[in-house]
Amino acid sequence: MDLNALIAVMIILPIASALFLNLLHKKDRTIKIIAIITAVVLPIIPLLTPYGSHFFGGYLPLAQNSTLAQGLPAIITGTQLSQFHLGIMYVFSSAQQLMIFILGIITFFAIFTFINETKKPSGVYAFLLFMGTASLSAILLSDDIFNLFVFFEIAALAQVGIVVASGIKDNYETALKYILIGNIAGPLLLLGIVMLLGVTGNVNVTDMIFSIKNGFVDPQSPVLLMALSLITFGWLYASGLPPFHTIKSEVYSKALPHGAALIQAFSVFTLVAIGIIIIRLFSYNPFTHIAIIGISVIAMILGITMALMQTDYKRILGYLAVGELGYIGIGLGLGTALGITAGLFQAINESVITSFLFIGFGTVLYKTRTSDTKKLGGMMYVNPKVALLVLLAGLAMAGVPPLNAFQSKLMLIQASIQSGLPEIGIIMILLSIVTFMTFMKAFYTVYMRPKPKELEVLDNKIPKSTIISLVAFLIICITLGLFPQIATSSLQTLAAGLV
Amino acid sequence: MIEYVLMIITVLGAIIALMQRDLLKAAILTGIPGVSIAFLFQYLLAPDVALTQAIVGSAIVPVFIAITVLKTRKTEEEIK
Amino acid sequence: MREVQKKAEEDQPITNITASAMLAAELTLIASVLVAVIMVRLIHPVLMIIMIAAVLIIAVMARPIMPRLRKEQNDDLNNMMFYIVVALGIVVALFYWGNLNV
Amino acid sequence: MVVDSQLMSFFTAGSLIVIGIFAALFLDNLIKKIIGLAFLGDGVNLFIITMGYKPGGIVYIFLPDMTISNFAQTSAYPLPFALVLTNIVIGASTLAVILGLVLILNKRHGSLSASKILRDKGE
Repeated sequence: MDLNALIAVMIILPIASALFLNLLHKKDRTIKIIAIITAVVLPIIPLLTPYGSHFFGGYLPLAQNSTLAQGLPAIITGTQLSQFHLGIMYVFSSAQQLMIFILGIITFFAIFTFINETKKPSGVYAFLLFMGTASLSAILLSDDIFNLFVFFEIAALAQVGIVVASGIKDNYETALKYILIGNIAGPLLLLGIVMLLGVTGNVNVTDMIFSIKNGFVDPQSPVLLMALSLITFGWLYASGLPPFHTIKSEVYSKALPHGAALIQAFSVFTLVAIGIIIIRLFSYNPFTHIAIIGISVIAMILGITMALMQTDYKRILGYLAVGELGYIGIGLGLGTALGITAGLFQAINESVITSFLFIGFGTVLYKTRTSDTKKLGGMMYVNPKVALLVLLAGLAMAGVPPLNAFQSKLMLIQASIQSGLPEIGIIMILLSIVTFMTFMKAFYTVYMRPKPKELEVLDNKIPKSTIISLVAFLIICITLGLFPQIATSSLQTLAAGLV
Repeated sequence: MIEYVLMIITVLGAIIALMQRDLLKAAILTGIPGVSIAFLFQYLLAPDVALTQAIVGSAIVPVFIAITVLKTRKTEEEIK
Repeated sequence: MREVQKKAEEDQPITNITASAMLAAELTLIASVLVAVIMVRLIHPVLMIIMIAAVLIIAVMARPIMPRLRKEQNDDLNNMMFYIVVALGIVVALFYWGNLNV
Repeated sequence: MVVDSQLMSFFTAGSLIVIGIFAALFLDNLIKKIIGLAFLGDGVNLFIITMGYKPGGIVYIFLPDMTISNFAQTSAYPLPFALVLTNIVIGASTLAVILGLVLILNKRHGSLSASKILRDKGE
């Protein structure tokens, strides 16, 4: 049996399960069972799948596809045209394996906490979560840039759905804002993609690189530059870097905790996927790296300083998540093998830690039904175990050894010094300290200061599954912190291929 | 020759639709650029896309917007 | 009426935490921008010195920056759209300029 | 005609995109904003189609009486057209979601003005 077909299963399984769950209305038990089974299987598939590529419809390039090439004139089969990919191609290697595994883990715990925290789990919400995961897996795997765009639009709609379903005050307004802004940025991203198509005549990234490298296309042509700038703009929208940081952090804060955990994982992995494509296509242009670094530095500074000014703890986390995205961008922008490895490693760490924080602080929302830090306090006495776990998550985010972000941030600083830009290392250290301060401010106001009289703590017990999820995230953090080579060894191949 | 007329109709139709004060008129006028773009697609050697665009651009989009306008108009009158 | 409401919102008691947070944010902003400007040395050292001086002067003149920055980055849709279109212009212009000059 | 019709078509697409962005940015009414965004999508579609167009070419349908090399040299490029079909569907479905959200919000606020509904709520 051809195990490469499992690459397609990674996308088909969550979509099929999502569509099926959507049909089941009010059958709570069935929904629970199916959702849990799918969520358990999701992280396992990438571990079983062998590395390789999958051609949809079996359309191999003509050079390897003798039945299709039969009878075609030499103008097609004899030239480079026969090397081009005909259908949609998915590439699966060790880096994709790790990232989809982590995405699957986060999806699993999001579904797990969602099912146990809500009394009547709705199939539609699970549909949205699975749909998002499926499209993100496709974005990570796809070598076809238009396929990426389609799944990207699906992911955006799924995010809007998650926000609409949350039931938090003013969530409809946020959803409408996000979708309106997405309707400006999405078509412009598509415009960039089709400009690439117009210049190279292809939508497959490998083929486009082939065309650019082999002189079929003038690398300095203005249309190519326009495509680069429009795709960069779409990348900013997709990952929530400035000027999209306000809307993205608002989206995080208006989703339920498990939804927010998943949405931020979506942003992180879209940033990685599209960022890698930009670097693969345009690394011949030195300005690409400068622009990525510049945008990332702005994202870090704006995200973290704005986080300090907020009073809603979900908004604080949202802005901190945006600030952390800047670290990943810097890793990609440095352009050295070490830098890109560090950036990808930081992406994995950040998606885990931020999910950890969102779900951890989500217990406060579960207990008190408020997220305003002005009204909160004294949660330490209500729930000391969760408080300890959240504190550890904050330490991890700030980069305290032996937790995982320490390793990736150390690598990032080493990479920046190696590339002759020690200033970036200094900024990163400075902003890490401020991140920790911001986190401690939120932690103090929510957990440590005396409880305000008006605050009512509901009597419902925090489900065991939430605690289990938090502990599992902590275990991942410690494992990656103590043995970073587990992650870096699988990321190195991809990073080395990008230089 | 016909294509230049269509292009002018498209741009002018878009501007006129946005300049309407009455939202219902604006919604229905949205169909004009939609249809002329469909004809342009036909001219630009894309007959299958032209069919889709003719349905979506001339029927679905204006009707959706018009329904929204009608429904929102009702609530606005109620509040007044 | 609305102005009065706005004033009432602004006049909320500023606690120690918000004040110190604002101060810290301001210091962070200035410090990190200063360090980031040092990277201009790769283009030209004299330009770096001029830019550092400019940033320092702006920081002193426009103090306090943070409340203004906070007010600019609100959740108003029109505001967001404006910044997004400005950013689009900046990105496109920068890539053209950057490719000609770097 | 002296003017190239393909070039003019690009200009039409560009002006539709500019009109769309202008409407989304400066018009306050939500319905007008949405109409503008629909034009933006239409402009991008027209741009893609124009890119695949070949002056003096034939439609990309392979009829039995054609030879492959002749077809390959004269037909329009079909890949962009396939992309546009997908994009039209995406645009229509997104439009439906937006209009649904507008209906809900209008019921709540009794207004269609973006500066009233979608303003900054403060803390």
